[in-house]
Amino acid sequence: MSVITYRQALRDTLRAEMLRDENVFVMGEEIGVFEGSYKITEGLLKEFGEKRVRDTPIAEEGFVGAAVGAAMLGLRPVVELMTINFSLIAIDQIVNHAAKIYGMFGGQTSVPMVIRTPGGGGQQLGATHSQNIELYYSFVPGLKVVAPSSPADAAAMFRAAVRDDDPVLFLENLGLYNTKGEVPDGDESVAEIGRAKVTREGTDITLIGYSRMAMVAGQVAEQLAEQDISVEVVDLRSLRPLDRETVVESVRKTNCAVICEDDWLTYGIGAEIAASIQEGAFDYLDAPVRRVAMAEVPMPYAKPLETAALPSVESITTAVKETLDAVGRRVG
Amino acid sequence: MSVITYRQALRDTLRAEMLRDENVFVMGEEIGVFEGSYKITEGLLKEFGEKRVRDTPIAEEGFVGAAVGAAMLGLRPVVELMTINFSLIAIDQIVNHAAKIYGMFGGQTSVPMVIRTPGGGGQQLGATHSQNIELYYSFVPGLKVVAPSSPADAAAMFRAAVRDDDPVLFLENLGLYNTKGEVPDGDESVAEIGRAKVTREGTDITLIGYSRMAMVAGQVAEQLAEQDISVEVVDLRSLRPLDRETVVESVRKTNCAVICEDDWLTYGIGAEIAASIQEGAFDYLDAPVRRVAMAEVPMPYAKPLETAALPSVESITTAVKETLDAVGRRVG
Amino acid sequence: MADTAKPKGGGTARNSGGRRRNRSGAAQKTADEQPKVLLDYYRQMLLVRRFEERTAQAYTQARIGGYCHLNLGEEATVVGLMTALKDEDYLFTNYRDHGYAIGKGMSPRRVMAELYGRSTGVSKGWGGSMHMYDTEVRMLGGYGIVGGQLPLATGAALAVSYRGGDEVVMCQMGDGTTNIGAWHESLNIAALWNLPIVFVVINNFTGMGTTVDMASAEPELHKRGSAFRIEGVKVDGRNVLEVRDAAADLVERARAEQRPFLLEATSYRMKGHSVVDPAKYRTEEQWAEAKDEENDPIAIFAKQLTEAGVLTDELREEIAASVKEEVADAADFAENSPHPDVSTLFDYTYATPVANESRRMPADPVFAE
Amino acid sequence: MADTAKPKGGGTARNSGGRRRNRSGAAQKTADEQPKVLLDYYRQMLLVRRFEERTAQAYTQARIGGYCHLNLGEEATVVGLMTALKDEDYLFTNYRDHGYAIGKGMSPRRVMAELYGRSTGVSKGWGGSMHMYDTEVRMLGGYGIVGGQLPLATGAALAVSYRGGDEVVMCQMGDGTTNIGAWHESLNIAALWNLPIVFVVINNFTGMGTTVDMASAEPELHKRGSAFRIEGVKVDGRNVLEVRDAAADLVERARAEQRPFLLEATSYRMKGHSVVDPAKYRTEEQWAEAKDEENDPIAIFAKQLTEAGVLTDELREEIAASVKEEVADAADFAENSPHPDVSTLFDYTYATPVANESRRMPADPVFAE
Ligand SMILES: Cc1ncc(C[n+]2csc(CCOP(=O)(O)OP(=O)(O)O)c2C)c(N)n1
Ligand SMILES: Cc1ncc(C[n+]2csc(CCOP(=O)(O)OP(=O)(O)O)c2C)c(N)n1
Ligand SMILES: [Mg+2]
Ligand SMILES: [Mg+2]
Repeated sequence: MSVITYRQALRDTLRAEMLRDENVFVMGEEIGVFEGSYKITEGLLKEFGEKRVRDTPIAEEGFVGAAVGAAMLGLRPVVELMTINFSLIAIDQIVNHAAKIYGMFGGQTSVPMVIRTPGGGGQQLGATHSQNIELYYSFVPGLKVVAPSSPADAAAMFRAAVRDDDPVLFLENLGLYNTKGEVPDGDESVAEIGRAKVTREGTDITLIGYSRMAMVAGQVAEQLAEQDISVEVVDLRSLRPLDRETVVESVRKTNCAVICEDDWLTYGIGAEIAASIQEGAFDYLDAPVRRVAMAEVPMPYAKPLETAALPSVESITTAVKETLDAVGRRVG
Repeated sequence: MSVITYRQALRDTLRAEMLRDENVFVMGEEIGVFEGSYKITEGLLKEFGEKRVRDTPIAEEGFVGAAVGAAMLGLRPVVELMTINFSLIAIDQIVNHAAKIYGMFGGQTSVPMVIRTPGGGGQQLGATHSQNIELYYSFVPGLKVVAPSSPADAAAMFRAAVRDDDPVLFLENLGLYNTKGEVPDGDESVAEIGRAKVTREGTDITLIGYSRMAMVAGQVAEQLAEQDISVEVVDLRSLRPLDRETVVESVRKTNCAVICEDDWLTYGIGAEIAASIQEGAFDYLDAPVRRVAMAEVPMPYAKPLETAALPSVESITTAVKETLDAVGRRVG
Repeated sequence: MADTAKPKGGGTARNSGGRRRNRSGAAQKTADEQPKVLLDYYRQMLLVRRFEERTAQAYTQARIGGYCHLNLGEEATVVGLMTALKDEDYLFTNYRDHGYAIGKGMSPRRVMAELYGRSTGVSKGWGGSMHMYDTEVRMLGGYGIVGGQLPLATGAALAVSYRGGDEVVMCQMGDGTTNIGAWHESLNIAALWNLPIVFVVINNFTGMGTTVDMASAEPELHKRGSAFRIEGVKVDGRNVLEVRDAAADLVERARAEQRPFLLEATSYRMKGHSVVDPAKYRTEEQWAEAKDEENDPIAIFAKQLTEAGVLTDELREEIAASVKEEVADAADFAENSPHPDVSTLFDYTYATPVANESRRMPADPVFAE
Repeated sequence: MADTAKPKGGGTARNSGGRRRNRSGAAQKTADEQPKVLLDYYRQMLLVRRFEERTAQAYTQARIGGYCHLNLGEEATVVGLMTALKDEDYLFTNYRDHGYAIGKGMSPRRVMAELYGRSTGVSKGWGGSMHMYDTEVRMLGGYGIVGGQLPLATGAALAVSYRGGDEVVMCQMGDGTTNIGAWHESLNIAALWNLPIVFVVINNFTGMGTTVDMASAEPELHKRGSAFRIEGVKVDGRNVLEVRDAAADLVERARAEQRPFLLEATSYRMKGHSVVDPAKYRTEEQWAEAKDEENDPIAIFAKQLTEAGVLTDELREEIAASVKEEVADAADFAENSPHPDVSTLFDYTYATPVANESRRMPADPVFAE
């Protein structure tokens, strides 16, 4: 076991996949000479050269589309989009092309590519640079969307994404890069896409998150344990396909649930989770499923406003406690 | 009262708004010389000239962004996007610019513009031309999204959209253009954005839709009435802001609900409706809220596949009856 | 068919017909070519013409649905371009793709079956008119999103270059497409990375109803490569040999020099933008132009071949009959092919199966019992 | 400040300093200008320099958050461009916008307050470094999405043209921005519709670490207007008077001729891409270039002015002191300004209030009691 950062886990795995398969190459803005805005590709240009570590012009539509085309011929591009906000420039190539080519042409050609991109607010980057729009991709049949929250998952799910023959949006988060976690030495495991994970068992309530919010959910559970509240944490891990069974199974046990997400509430990822829970665990639910999500505003720059707009350990804790109150199961 | 088509209602209202306010002008692909792909702008070039009816190059990002810029200076552009599928080329200008400019700059400049665009499947247009992605805009604070289902609403909501100082995505539907309905003669009413409407009262179950599916919901209700099933139909009309109260009030009365939508189910518009209902009417619900939505595939071209993939009067009827069964209230 | 159509080497003219009056040098040129090759071009052009006419008819009879854009009037361009490619070269086009599909080597039967939405279609009925695709013949798709094919084709050329391959990618588009961002990003990337690709603009002078002048600030479209130091060539798309020669030259240069080129071919769209468009917006002058025999590539080529003595009345009828039969056969094949079965609805969402894929039909609950 | 800075009429040189050795003609030129104007330029440039240095410092002290891109090294370009605009002209820029904000007439106090995220900031603390905006001075925003400002600025020019107004729009961007689709679509539309706009590319030879050669297939960026028949001019961005003259010329031509122009100004980015970027990727040669006094616009201009006898040691100190005070005052103002109140969180989502707007805080249930 080594304890390494999420960043390190990603970089190491990316490098290993490039060594394993010469069809794997990386492209994106500032990933070569600059070594990546968030340094995931540090050292790779030096090691692999320009052919396999390709700095692109600022032309998200062009280079994402080029990756799709290259994948159609059997290469396995790993594209970095500097942040998910900029994916909007490329979304036509992702939604109307990468996601469609396999089906629209009757299954003739698959599109084995990975789009790595971080979401995340809370860095005072303002309205256009703080969005969590994984919803846009999670909504689309033909795409797969994964959102690991720990270094070990980042590694195992990245392996899965690169080896999968479909286009995978691999969601990272600015707030996760420096977080640490245990990764088994010499681990070569390949995660199964489409599976959620109970990352902490509990009996009083189910708390659901993904990406950074799965980590925060763990922190909330940790704190509440001290107050004798037993929180079961479900990390969705895969947003498409979505593992409803694991979520619902947990809620059937705990009889109540809170979802935490850092996108906007209305139509956000949590809406589907809540809708699914009420369908799958209707007779088990003792209280409405609550959602804790970002306030519905363009994200302000000023720190106090940004902080207020974002979900936090405190606001999630409040929602958990209020839900437990509602079911008459409040401890302490 | 006149009975006119949805198309006619739109065209007449657009024309009237152009006559009323010379800051209102239309731009888009093929809206002038070609008179609009779906003929909403028929005759307008001849009447108003090139200045106010502006044919654009095929450059959705460029001309939608130009409309945003023109709106910043106080013009009131009405942009036509030929179908909502092509909005993906322009989405950065809509989501990162139109929706952000008011908030991001502290409320200095509003962006009074309307983006008119039809969604709709069922025309055998294939995977890239049959999508219902209003979700992408409904998710975004700073935008308003309306989706009228009748000619009268189309007119009254279009007036509201043009006169509103914020960017409004005005969702039309290929399947609605030729549908007819009553519009009061000389009507000048301006709808209130953010309000749903109970378009048919009923007591057994609440059936919720918007745009074309609100019309289809009405047809289902009509048919079920013959079987003595009393369906209350709620037309959402506005997707952002979303009028949860009207929906929940109805469900509190009927105690069960079905949502019909022609986008994909997972993360679709209906997810939020279901999530909201279970939050707002938890104690009133006798069965899970069911959703009838498109099968989660890239839309196939072949007619039998397309038909199978889309919700229909039949599939909605099935869901309604199964829900009534579940609550033990099945009539007949 | 595809093979003899390839412009491999010149060959000397074997026809004995005397050289006639020769305004443009075309007859001279024609006389230098192998009659077999020339007649094959002629046949291919006629095949596209009749195929598209049949398509229009089938559309009117509701055998074909969706949008449907024809190559009528663009036959010389289509055939000229396709003959400039080698079998191993790749092709990406826009939605106006039936002729290209056939020209690149798909069987008219399976193209027509695709139009009919049958499971025997090249895209198994999933694509329809706008989305002809066949890995076998390396036509990697017609695309319905304007400009969408450009980044893809650029990426295909990147893959060729990455592997040190010898193939060239051809990327077809319309004049209106040169105004969209994807054009700029793709040509820039192709030039920067020295990719073996030929971008081909079919300039039929109009988007749908919007003319080139209304849409392109530089209406000489082949000059727009200047922003990327990409050499551009313009050719008269009514003349199949000129198109072939210009295209073959650029394709071979792209192969040899490993860099992108730009070709503009002017053509006349004989009908509306799509089958359902009556093109009321066209001025009388524009209609006259589009209908003028002088702008009809088949009439032009037939005249050339006749003048050169390659095409006799007898041959003409023979070819007409054989084309007619081929088209009728294609339509029969399509008509008698099965519709895709609804049980296949979930077969092509993903290539790699994973857990929890949705296979829910509209009326199904989210949680099956 | 803004007023005297406008290049209204030439005025004769009043300084008595003799004309010295004059490599580039700059000293000659300098001698022909009004010392008051020249000194004002100098002061403005110095103000940008010191303001940005203070910004960097405040960032390090965590008074400023988010991304923060400085105009260090680009002072002559900034001031030259801003002096070419009239008060009524509009400006759109990218995120590297502090200098432009000040140059267009915003008070340094309110720009610094914006950086600090205070409610006294030009954007009330909602925008931050990348989003300076002030309707009053017609700077319609710094934008963080590369290329995002181009369609907007084009649309602003459309509004001017629609109304028959006399204003010109200036749209600033970086070299890397010429590779994105929005560039192409915007310039094409501006040219087609004859809009009064000057697109200005600040060529600092690099995007973040990616050089122009790596990103632009036509690295002579002013030539890229050719794809739209837009005239392009290149100017040395180190020289404030050259920038001003070139910009003023194009701005006035855009106004008179009602059509777009393109200006490229070369500059040296003295530091990393943003405050946090150590620019390790820069070669020694690149660093030497960026740090070279010969490339420092302020050093260059100071030398010119000194040689022309306009700038004396005394004046230099005087100006330095006044600039220092102004910057300190701005920082004090920012420091002592209030943070926006959390109660204002929902004030700027919509301009027209409508029913059912969400005002839910993260912990609130969807249905308030
Ligand atoms: C991104 C996008 N915008 C708009 C359309 C609608 N549309 C389909 S074809 C067309 C005109 C294209 O003109 P051109 O490129 O000249 O090709 P042509 O049809 O003349 O062959 C338009 C606007 C589309 N399919 N995709
Ligand atoms: C659409 C988009 N892609 C990527 C980025 C990230 N990004 C910010 S600045 C920058 C480099 C821009 O270079 P240039 O246009 O030359 O401007 P400079 O910073 O040199 O002034 C990049 C890639 C972005 N903000 N927006
Ligand atoms: Mg065309
Ligand atoms: Mg730069």
